[in-house]
Amino acid sequence: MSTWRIARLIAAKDLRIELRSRVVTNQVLPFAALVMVMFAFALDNDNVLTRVAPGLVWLATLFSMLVLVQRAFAVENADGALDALQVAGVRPGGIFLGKALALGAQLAVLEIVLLLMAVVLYQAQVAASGAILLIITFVAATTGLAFVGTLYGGLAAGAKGRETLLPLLMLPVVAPVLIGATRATEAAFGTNGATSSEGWPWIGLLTLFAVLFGVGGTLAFGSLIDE
Amino acid sequence: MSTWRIARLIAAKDLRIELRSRVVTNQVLPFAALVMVMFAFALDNDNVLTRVAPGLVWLATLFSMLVLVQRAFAVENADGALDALQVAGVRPGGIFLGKALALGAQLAVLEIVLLLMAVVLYQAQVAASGAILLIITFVAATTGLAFVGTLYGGLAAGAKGRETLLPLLMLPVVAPVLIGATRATEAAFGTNGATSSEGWPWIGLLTLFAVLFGVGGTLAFGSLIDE
Amino acid sequence: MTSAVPPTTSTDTASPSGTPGAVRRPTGTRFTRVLGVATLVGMIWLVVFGLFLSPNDATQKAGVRILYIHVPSAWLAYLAFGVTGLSSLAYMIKRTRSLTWDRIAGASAEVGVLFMGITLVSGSLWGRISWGIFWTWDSRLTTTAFLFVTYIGYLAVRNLGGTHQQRAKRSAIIALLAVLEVPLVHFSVKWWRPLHQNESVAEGKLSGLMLFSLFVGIIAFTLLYVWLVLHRQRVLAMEDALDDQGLDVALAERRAEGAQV
Amino acid sequence: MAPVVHLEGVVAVMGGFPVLAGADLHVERGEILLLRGPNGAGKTSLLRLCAGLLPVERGIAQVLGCDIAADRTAVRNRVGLLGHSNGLYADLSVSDNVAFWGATVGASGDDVAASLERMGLSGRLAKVPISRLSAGQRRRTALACLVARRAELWLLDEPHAGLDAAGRDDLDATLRDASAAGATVMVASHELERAGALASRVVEVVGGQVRG
Amino acid sequence: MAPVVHLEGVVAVMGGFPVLAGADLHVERGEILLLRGPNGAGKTSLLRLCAGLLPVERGIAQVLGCDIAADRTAVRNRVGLLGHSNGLYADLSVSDNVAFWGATVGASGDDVAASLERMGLSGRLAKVPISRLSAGQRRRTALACLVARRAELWLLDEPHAGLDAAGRDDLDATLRDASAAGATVMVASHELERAGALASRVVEVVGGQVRG
Ligand code: HEM
Ligand SMILES: Nc1ncnc2c1ncn2[C@@H]1O[C@H](COP(=O)(O)OP(=O)(O)OP(=O)(O)O)[C@@H](O)[C@H]1O
Ligand SMILES: Nc1ncnc2c1ncn2[C@@H]1O[C@H](COP(=O)(O)OP(=O)(O)OP(=O)(O)O)[C@@H](O)[C@H]1O
Ligand SMILES: [Mg+2]
Ligand SMILES: [Mg+2]
Repeated sequence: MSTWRIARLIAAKDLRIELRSRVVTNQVLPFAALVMVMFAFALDNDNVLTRVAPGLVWLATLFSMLVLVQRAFAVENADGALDALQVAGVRPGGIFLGKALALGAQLAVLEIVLLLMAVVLYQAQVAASGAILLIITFVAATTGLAFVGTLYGGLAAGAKGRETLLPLLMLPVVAPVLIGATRATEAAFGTNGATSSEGWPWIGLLTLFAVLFGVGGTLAFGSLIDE
Repeated sequence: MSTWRIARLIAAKDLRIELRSRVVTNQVLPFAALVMVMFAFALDNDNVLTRVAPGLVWLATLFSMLVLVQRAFAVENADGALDALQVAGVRPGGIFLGKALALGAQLAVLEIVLLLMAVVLYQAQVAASGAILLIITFVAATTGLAFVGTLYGGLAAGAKGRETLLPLLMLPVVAPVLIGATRATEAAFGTNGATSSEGWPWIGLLTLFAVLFGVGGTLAFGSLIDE
Repeated sequence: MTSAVPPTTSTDTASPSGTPGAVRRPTGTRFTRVLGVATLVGMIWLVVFGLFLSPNDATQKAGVRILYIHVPSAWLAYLAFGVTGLSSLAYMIKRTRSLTWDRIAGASAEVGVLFMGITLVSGSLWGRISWGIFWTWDSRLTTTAFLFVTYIGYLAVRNLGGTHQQRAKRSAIIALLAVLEVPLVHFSVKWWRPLHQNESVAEGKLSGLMLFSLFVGIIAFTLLYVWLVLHRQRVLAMEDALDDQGLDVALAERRAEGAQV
Repeated sequence: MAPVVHLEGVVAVMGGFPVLAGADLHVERGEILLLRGPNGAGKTSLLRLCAGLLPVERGIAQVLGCDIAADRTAVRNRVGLLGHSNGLYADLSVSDNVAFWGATVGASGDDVAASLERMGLSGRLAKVPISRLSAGQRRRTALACLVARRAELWLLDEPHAGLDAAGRDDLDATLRDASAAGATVMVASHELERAGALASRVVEVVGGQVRG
Repeated sequence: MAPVVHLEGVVAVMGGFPVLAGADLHVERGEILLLRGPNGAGKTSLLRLCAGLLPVERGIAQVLGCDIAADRTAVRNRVGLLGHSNGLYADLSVSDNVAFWGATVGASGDDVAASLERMGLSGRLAKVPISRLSAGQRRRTALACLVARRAELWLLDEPHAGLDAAGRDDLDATLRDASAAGATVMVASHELERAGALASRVVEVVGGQVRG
């Protein structure tokens, strides 16, 4: 079966599981929202907030993402489904793309919510010119994150004590995304007088990152997951 | 068997598991460290950092704590040990105290590391007078967090999609601790010209909080965990 | 043998609506209908006083009129959470244990969340008017937000499943812990350096007519609260009753399963 | 003398489904009772109910003289349950696990050593972490934990599954000794020849009800 | 014609422990082979190795003509494995699970329906999520997934455990049909009477070694 059909199959399965268990909708979203609130309160120090709003959006995304990835692979590991997938000869590339697809979809929803919150809670304003920039940033960053998340999620899935190994593996790698996305978003928001033109170089970084991990993952996933 | 002996037994067991699996030492600590660094990245914005250092220390503690609590109950749930504990007639109060004890010990280690990092990374200085204040804050806050974490960890342990229900339940409740600890720490660090005398009222809040959840948990844990 | 129902079992013998027959009954009674009318009247009064009779504020101009929703909803939310706490306590005490208390707690929490929501919205609107922003990280606003989320969490816990008894016990404990946050919100203005108004009503900073309008608001909201809780409580009772009814059907099927073999 | 287990019209519910639909059961002290029946009949549910893990929705339920319908925690610590899952800590060694579970019920060090011996785990395996054991070796460890408890009522859910020939013989001997010593044993199993030979009485569970 | 399984002095290691210590095995097409042996002998390891899940450390290992010592992924998709765990998604219904696993190997909708039928899951149960099934009902679902796959080599690890009388008969019939249709079957089991009657040949695994 073609890698792409496999990917669709896996993604559909993951999204159906979410549909049945409603874990993301009922719990991860509220969690993300809370993270924003906590940040805001912990950092509430004469108008620091608006200045760091973009950074916070992405930090919150990252933390919620950890939970998402964990969940995505807990599902595969709970009853040895990952082994079964391998025995079934499902192309690892397909598994990778499929899970990344499902993860990306969930991340997208998450980010939109967080962004709206940032606008409301932190009075972040989107400069008209920045709108396109913002959208592209989000697409690029989300793709990148979905790929990294899946890649390392799969890696941690095999290891014991995975619930804690995962963050360790992932955070350092996504740091570039964090920075890139933050700067680009700042540019879009016009934070600290950043102009949207400053944003574009970062988009480059984000895209590069996404492509890199997309290709890398599709090729390497097989040797990562099978223990 | 007396509640207290049970507590010691459970705590010893949890710490031995940690000793064998080294999950906290090898994974949670680095994670916490990473979180601090990430903050530094995301907020790297003309000397915001030193000003918000105390808040960040506590935020990082909270997020790492989520991982710790999850791990603490994953261990009990993986193979139905929680049921077995109930059938064995182990006093729920004992289970609660025991797991809180082990969690507290791990948190303490974590916080010390984070605090040192804050001093190094964010150039936070401890005012001489603040030293005692700081220590008491940490003791009070840690106790409180350990109790809350165990209480809600136990509650979420039974539920499906627990890895995500936990944060939702826990974060709003620990918010007071976050606030209290942050302000008290600010006072100790003398951040924004806060003087350590301002810190003491917060200690009161923290202690009250710890006592409340300690007593509540010991009494109510039974009905929370049994499904 | 289904009829063998010792009082110790978790089918709800305490409330009259525990019997399946109750399901066909409407949730209204004469009392609630009277109450409903009273509420309506109260609301009309509130509109009249709040929007027309009460004077503009010196600094806040017409914006002050939000006060008549904002403050009553906030205080009634407190009351609702208080009631949740008390009836949870009543459930926890063996002598008064009954699922009716649990349902009152649940209903009251639902209404409380609704009112706290109104407070948040009206507050942010007011904020936009008088501070020029929807939201700020002022201590009261934040603690209010936390309180709001806490009770959403409480409602989530109510839906964790298990028997009615388990649900009741679990949520009762959470409620007793959650209610402790209310004073935190109330005194937050004292404890932190806020932007938000602090005790202005209690210290009588309001002109006579304003104060009266506020009281009208409080009375109207109280009536609304009682009316809503009564109805929700009965609906919940019926849901529980429905579960029991469904169980009888399921039992028949389950036994039939045996017959086939 | 009061019966060890006395159920009348017991109904138990999980997720809205009546796992037990009016079970009647009467077990005397010293019996070895075999619960047989099709998949999904309610055997596991019945055992969990007797262990006080599953709340009684309706009916009369007494175990070891305690009314578990009123308070299902009352009977705990006097019963021992071996469920489908083993209740072991994967990171701890075999002996650590047995020692821990023994300690929770105040068993002596000798009891622990004896039960390890009994299940043939006293050799190299004693120091191996559970996560490195085979399925059957885990099952043996779980059994050792149970043996160390010296319960008055033993509840075993498919105890033979996964055990090798020697293990099965050890198990049967252990159960016979226990019942000879006055303990009561309830075994749910699909291996009718084997368990049938062990049991002093057989009842059939079907559709959440108990027959015979 | 090439043998289905051909192992010579195969050594496999898990966590530094030699789970297989020189296994020699030769299985022809259409055989139903029973692997017996004490707990911890290496039966599960042997099956996992044949499924390409366990790397070959030393020795010659060919399955369905592929050299799995060189590339253990080669054989995948042509073998079917039922391990100690079921590999099911707890939140999905029985039919969703079987449909998914069927689809991964391109099985038709009819195959899926047929295998559900075969394992007696086509009634009320088909729409029930796995998390609400009994142990045996889960095992049946896992078997249904396996049946839907129509593998050339069936590897089953204690397939009878947890199944009720009817389920066991269904299973045995299925395996006989499969081998009659030219598939090869390897079963690891401790239920010697039952599995013995099913098998065309029995080999004993001891201390990570096999002869036969
Ligand atoms: C989202 C924004 C706001 C929230 C969440 C909020 C929340 C609350 C709460 C919870 C109370 C009840 C306090 C107590 O008695 O314990 C309250 C009271 C009050 N609020 Fe707000 N508020 C908000 C915005 C505002 C604004 C913008 C104003 C006016 C400029 C305002 C004026 C008042 C006044 C006058 C009281 C009565 C104070 C007293 O006498 O206790 N609030 N608010
Ligand atoms: N992850 C692991 N790490 C190290 N050793 C292991 C691991 N898993 C199993 N072993 C060891 O490998 C040996 C063989 O295990 P295997 O599961 O193949 O036995 P088995 O024949 O299936 O036993 P059973 O009949 O109990 O299922 C056992 O002695 C076990 O201790
Ligand atoms: N969590 C649950 N929610 C709803 N129904 C459940 C749940 N667990 C089990 N059931 C149902 O309860 C019934 C009895 O389950 P139980 O595990 O007691 O059966 P069993 O006799 O042990 O079967 P087996 O022989 O397969 O172990 C089954 O029909 C199952 O579908
Ligand atoms: Mg069972
Ligand atoms: Mg095995």
